[in-house]
Amino acid sequence: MDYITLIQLLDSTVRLATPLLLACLAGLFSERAGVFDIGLEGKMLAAAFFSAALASITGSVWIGLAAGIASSLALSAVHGLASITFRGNQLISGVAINFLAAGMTVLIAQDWFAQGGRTPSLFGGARFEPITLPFADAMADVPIIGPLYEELISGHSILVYAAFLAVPLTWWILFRTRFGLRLRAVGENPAAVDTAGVSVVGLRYAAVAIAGLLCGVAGAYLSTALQAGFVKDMSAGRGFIALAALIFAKWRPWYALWATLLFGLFGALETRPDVIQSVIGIKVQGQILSALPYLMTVVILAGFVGKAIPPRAGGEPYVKER
Amino acid sequence: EPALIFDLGGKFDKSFNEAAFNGATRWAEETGGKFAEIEMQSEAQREQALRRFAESGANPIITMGFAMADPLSTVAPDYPDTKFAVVDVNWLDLPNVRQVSFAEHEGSYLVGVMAAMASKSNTVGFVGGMDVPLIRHFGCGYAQGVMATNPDAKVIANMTGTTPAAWNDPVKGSEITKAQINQGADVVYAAAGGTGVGVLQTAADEGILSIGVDSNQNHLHPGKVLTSMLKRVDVAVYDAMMAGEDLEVGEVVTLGLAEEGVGVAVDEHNKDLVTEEMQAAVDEARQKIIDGEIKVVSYYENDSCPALDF
Amino acid sequence: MDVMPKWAEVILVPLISLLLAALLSALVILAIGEDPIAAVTLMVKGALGSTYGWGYTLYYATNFIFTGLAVAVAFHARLFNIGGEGQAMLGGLGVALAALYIPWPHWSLALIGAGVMAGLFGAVWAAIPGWLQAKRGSHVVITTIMFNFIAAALLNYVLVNVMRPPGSMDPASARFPEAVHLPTLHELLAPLGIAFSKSAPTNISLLVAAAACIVVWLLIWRTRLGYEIRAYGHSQPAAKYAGISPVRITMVTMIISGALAGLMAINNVMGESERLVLNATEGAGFIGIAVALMGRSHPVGVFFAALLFGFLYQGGAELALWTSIPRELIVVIQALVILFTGALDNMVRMPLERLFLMFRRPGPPANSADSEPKPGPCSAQSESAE
Amino acid sequence: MTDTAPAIELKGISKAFGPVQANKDISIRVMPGTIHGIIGENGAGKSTLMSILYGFYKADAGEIFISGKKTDIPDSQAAIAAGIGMVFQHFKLVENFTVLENIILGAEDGRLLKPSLSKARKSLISLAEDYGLNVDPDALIQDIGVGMQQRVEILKALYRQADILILDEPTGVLTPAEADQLFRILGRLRSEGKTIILITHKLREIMEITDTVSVMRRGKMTATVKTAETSPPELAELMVGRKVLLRVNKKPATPGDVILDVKGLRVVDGKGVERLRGIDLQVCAGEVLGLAGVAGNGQSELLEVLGGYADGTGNVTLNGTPLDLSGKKSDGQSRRARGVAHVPEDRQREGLIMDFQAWENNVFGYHHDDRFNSGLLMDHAAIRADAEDKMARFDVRPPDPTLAAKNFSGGNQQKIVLAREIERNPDLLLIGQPTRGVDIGAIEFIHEQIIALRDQGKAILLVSVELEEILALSDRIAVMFDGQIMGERAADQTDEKELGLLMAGITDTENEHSVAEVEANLARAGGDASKEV
Ligand SMILES: Nc1ncnc2c1ncn2[C@@H]1O[C@H](COP(=O)(O)OP(=O)(O)OP(=O)(O)O)[C@@H](O)[C@H]1O
Ligand SMILES: Nc1ncnc2c1ncn2[C@@H]1O[C@H](COP(=O)(O)OP(=O)(O)OP(=O)(O)O)[C@@H](O)[C@H]1O
Ligand SMILES: [Mg+2]
Ligand SMILES: [Mg+2]
Repeated sequence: MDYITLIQLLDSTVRLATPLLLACLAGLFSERAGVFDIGLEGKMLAAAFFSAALASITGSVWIGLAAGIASSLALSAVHGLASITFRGNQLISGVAINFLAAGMTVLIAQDWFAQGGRTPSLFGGARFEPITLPFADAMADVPIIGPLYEELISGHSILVYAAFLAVPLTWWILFRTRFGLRLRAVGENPAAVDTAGVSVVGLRYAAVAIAGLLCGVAGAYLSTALQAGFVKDMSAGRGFIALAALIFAKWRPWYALWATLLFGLFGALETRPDVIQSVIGIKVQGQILSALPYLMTVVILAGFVGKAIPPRAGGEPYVKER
Repeated sequence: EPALIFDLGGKFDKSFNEAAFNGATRWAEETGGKFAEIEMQSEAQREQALRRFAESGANPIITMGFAMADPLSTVAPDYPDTKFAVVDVNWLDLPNVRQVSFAEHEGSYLVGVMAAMASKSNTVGFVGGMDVPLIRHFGCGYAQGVMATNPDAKVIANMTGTTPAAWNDPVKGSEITKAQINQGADVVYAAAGGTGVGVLQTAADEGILSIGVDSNQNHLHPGKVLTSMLKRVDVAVYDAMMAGEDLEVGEVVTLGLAEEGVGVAVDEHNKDLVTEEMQAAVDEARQKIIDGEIKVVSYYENDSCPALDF
Repeated sequence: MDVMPKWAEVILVPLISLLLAALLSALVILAIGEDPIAAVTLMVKGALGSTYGWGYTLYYATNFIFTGLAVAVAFHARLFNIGGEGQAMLGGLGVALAALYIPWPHWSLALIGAGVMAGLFGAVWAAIPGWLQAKRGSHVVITTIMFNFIAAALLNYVLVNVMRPPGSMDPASARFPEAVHLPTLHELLAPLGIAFSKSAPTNISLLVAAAACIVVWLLIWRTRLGYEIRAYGHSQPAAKYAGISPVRITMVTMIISGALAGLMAINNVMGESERLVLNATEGAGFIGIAVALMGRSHPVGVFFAALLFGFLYQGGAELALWTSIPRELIVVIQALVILFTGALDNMVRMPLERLFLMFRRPGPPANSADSEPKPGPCSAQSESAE
Repeated sequence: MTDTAPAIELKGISKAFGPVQANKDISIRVMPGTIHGIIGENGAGKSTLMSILYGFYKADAGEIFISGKKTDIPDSQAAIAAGIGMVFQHFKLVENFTVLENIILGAEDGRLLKPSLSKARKSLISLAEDYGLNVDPDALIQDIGVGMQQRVEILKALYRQADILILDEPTGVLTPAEADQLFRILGRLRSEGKTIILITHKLREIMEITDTVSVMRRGKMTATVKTAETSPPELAELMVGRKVLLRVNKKPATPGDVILDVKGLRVVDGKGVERLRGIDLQVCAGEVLGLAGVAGNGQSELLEVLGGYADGTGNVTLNGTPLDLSGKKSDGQSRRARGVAHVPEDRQREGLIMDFQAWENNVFGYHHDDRFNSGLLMDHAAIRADAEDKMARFDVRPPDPTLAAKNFSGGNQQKIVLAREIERNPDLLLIGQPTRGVDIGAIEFIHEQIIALRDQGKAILLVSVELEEILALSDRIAVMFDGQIMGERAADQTDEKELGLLMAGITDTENEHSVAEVEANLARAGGDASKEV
């Protein structure tokens, strides 16, 4: 495998990892605050639809993004209502949200656009275009770092950069701010937060809302940056992979980055059987190739990652009096 | 009143089922008639839908997809007075069923010829949806067309996945396309349902040519879609509905190039891409296939492809 | 401490929740310009109005009972088995191998043989994640998700490259021989003089599913193993104190869970399609999660939740047949049912409890000492399995 | 004092949890600068009342006056604003946070943590100096002992400048030395004019430090008296509603054969730290060996390895036959088969499945016994009958076997465990913290049962952090420090002072030792006691 292939592979990795990363960080906020969220998939899907739909109608991708985030937030509110206010089962609520998004997006798409659950294709300002970073063209010919900069670092949509910046930001919020301290505390021992005079409900809603925001961006990225429009079920299980990455990352922001990049790399490798063949020397059969990312995950999980301890109050509604 | 049963992809899959829907709609518009329809949600519904429509007196009942063969062979004998038509099936032996199949490999061969001629890099791509024999069948014809035109060409083939999600993952389709571009491909042929949307989009974005499938998809990215491999399911459905209760059953119809059941789409969106030379080569190949001078091998013949290794 | 009588908890709360879900669904139907009353009538008539409708409702329910039980058993040990889908796929493979390659003299023997194979294959597919969790600490949630994908790839490989009859377009196995045909409800009930629709796919697997409910109930609440599973699920330190081996419980529970999911294949593969097709499970493994959660991990609850989902599937099919309502509406209705009966049930329960309390207050002031007895074993915990 | 307004006045407080009336029309006045004790049986409503004052629960009815002013306390924030601080019975700390983080949680100075942390660090140092409350600000809560954790809770309240401090059963988890120090601090705070409410089950503490005391029973306030004008027997009677024996009545022991013989027992924990560093001890039939020590010095590990659920190395024999210390034959069930019964230190975590009903808990660990099974299935009728019988004999209240364990009060939960283990007629009973958090009435009963078992000729190994309890029940006393036995004394030839020094790792008990020296030693032992009960 030559250098440029490696760069291309990593470039693909970055694109594939971005929605996973955003969804994973979404899950991180929510679960760190003690609210499990298997509805990442549904929120991402809803956002993918609404951002494409509004971008298509208004011609502005930014309005689309806002709409995507709003729809994801609305589903977050449902999750919050069920799991925080009414202390319902967080897993069921997540399952319901996934179904709701899967059905609703197509239903509304059909009602609005009559294109069989799709949005029209997006053009021009209705899409996030790749950004060419300064000097990218000039640097392209510089050996080693030229291609690295031009191919891998430059040329992504703004949401990719936002997603990667979200990692240090998440870390900073969680570990360097008052809000982060409280948020982590509420996921570990809500009673401690409550008796310290801080609202458990408020914190958990805030966390769930941040999760909604990030899932909204993830969905918008799928349909308005990676793609130019919505296709039904286009999240294609990425919410679940993000969840797996979250556990893999032991609920930590930097680990989340590495975990999602790893998943992204597996996904990228799947599209390059020639690379795999050149590395291991034999042609990998098609179905094995499809299963490869998942097999690798299991192997790595079993081989190198110790026990992941979730936030202690995770999944449990905070009940003071029964 | 005729009835139409779509396959699991749903009637708006932008290809196979949608073509059927378009045919039926055309019939309805032209005749003012109405037709019953259902999109499959589960395997068990296949037989259910057949029976329910048969019992309700629908005639003919047109069904889409090879997966209907099995249910049809149990249901059709129970309703000898009802006429059925099934698309993509040709191996049943039932007196009240009309079986229509398409020579997709022949149509794919032709787009392969065009791809090979349009390619400057001598590398072309194929993106399949879920890894099933039908899709390999498409890819196999394509590869044969490419290799026959340019023996030095390389065909890169990828499948999107092994679950039904592979039909609706444009993001992955897009990524596969980019991977193929990185390997030098400058024409890609997508036979991947909703995933193909991502393939065509990325090809257009990256400035290479793409080839659509089933319906005419040239208009999706005018000037950037080289052509589409047409599979005239719409015509088959339209004809069946037109025939109505007079539908000729008990026969197996294979619609190939000769019958114009498959073909390549040339219209105002891609006419600038199709050179005269290309057109001539396509016409020649078509004629040779019709005449039997060129034999395009079907993947089904011995579950393997002479030009491509899956 | 129960505020409400048991009947209110078991019947009233779900009923009101269901009504709320129905109400919201009606609004959705209205919003897309259709008539909700007609739609509901169609669904009810289509799913429950004939033996034909029942036949399909029960067929789907049978699938969901198996996968629901699978998830429920694992929940009792606090294991969240999301892998029902993959385990059921593997079960299908087991059934197909048994049905195709062994010459069975009679369907009853074939049922036993195929059932064993289905259970075995499903069990193996669950045992690996179980083992990884017990021994390597790999989270069972991730590994079972991964195993779903791996199962799909494996099945794809087997059907496309190995089991597909040569020349067939369909990535499916050959049809099973006539000898392994399972009697349908029609054939079972005919000798009793009961006319049941001939064309519905419900078959003897329904009885197996019902029996599985009873067996699971016995297992969980009547056997030592079940006692240990529940103890482990409620408190791992306590289980350790009592000498209950975590490794053993994790493995055994996952094996039982996987076997139950695998068993689903005798219904859909052996009973209905009589051959193995790709995607034979159609998400029943995931519905099983909702069924188990809604059924509060109790076999009786699972049974009724499975029926409810069977009704939604069949009613939805009828809706799709006779109206132009998109099939996704059914998905939305399912979502609302899951949401209201499963996650928002407290929205109904809390005001109801207050209502019941109002009628109770005038009684003698109670202390913890004279509180109500807890309900029976049915009140097992189901929440939060992770 | 009549002219000043009471620091706290509650009027007509009522609170119901569902059908349970936890507080009924409670009124109470606490004057500023005093320590007010509250006693009452388990479940009497003490914690509930204080939680209402702290805004954790909302009262159904009633009013709260702080310094004479009517104050609404809808949440803890309001309580903190009103100058109230509370140390809960079950600490409200975030286990994987540092001490400092726990202290500033909810009382941060700005949006960013850094300034808050450095400010808190400074004031922590000065608070520590002022009150002798030394803690390592950077230690994780899960790594420090309960005593330390309690200091953190007190510091939390002081950091928030509380004038009113509520302590709910603060001494339940402390050693005598720690308790003494706590009381010194409370005295200091009182002298500074702060008001303190102290909930405890220990009458000695009430008598020692409080100015006034209130007694609660079944959700009602039954009496409030000046401490100086009452006596322990009177308080006990007010509490339980009958006369209580405050001493353990026992005959001298008549020890028989050696039942348990432990030689060179070592245990290494998951982190590779050696928790038991060569333990030698013997327990004979018909005697109680008391094991004293500060929590975290290896007693828990000793019980666990003897109970079969931790691995160890060494030579242990039971009735002369070796006991496996690791492997297949070393688990709870094989121990029980060998006649070892075990009342674990933490009944809620280990001894019971809180969501199981009492009858199910009644066979926990013995569920493989033939008499509880018929064939493949468990014999529920037999188990229930057995449970009813045990509950009647151990006076578990309410005697309802279908009630979930979590719905019994602490004392009654303990009786359920005790009944299960004692009624097995074991050769050896391992028993940890038998009366932690249990009220006087129940303590009396539990002590009687232990002595009765001894008198039947059984061997009993008792672990308790209550020196008083150790002294009252044991025939011989061994003291553990840092994974070793520091010394052994006959119960009637030693006293709290001598044992206290041994517990601090000081063997030459003849000489005088400075408080600082003892504290330093204790801190060392407590510091690496990451494992707490
Ligand atoms: N959060 C709660 N939800 C429901 N009921 C509760 C709750 N907390 C306490 N109770 C009930 O209120 C009663 C009073 O409990 P409380 O904890 O105040 O007693 P206590 O006097 O502190 O007992 P202890 O000595 O065991 O600490 C109990 O009998 C219990 O049934
Ligand atoms: N959230 C709750 N819901 C129901 N009952 C509760 C709750 N919290 C406490 N109780 C009950 O209140 C009573 C006393 O409560 P509390 O928690 O103060 O004591 P405990 O922890 O059970 O016992 P101990 O005081 O011995 O530690 C017990 O019956 C307990 O089961
Ligand atoms: Mg209390
Ligand atoms: Mg208590």
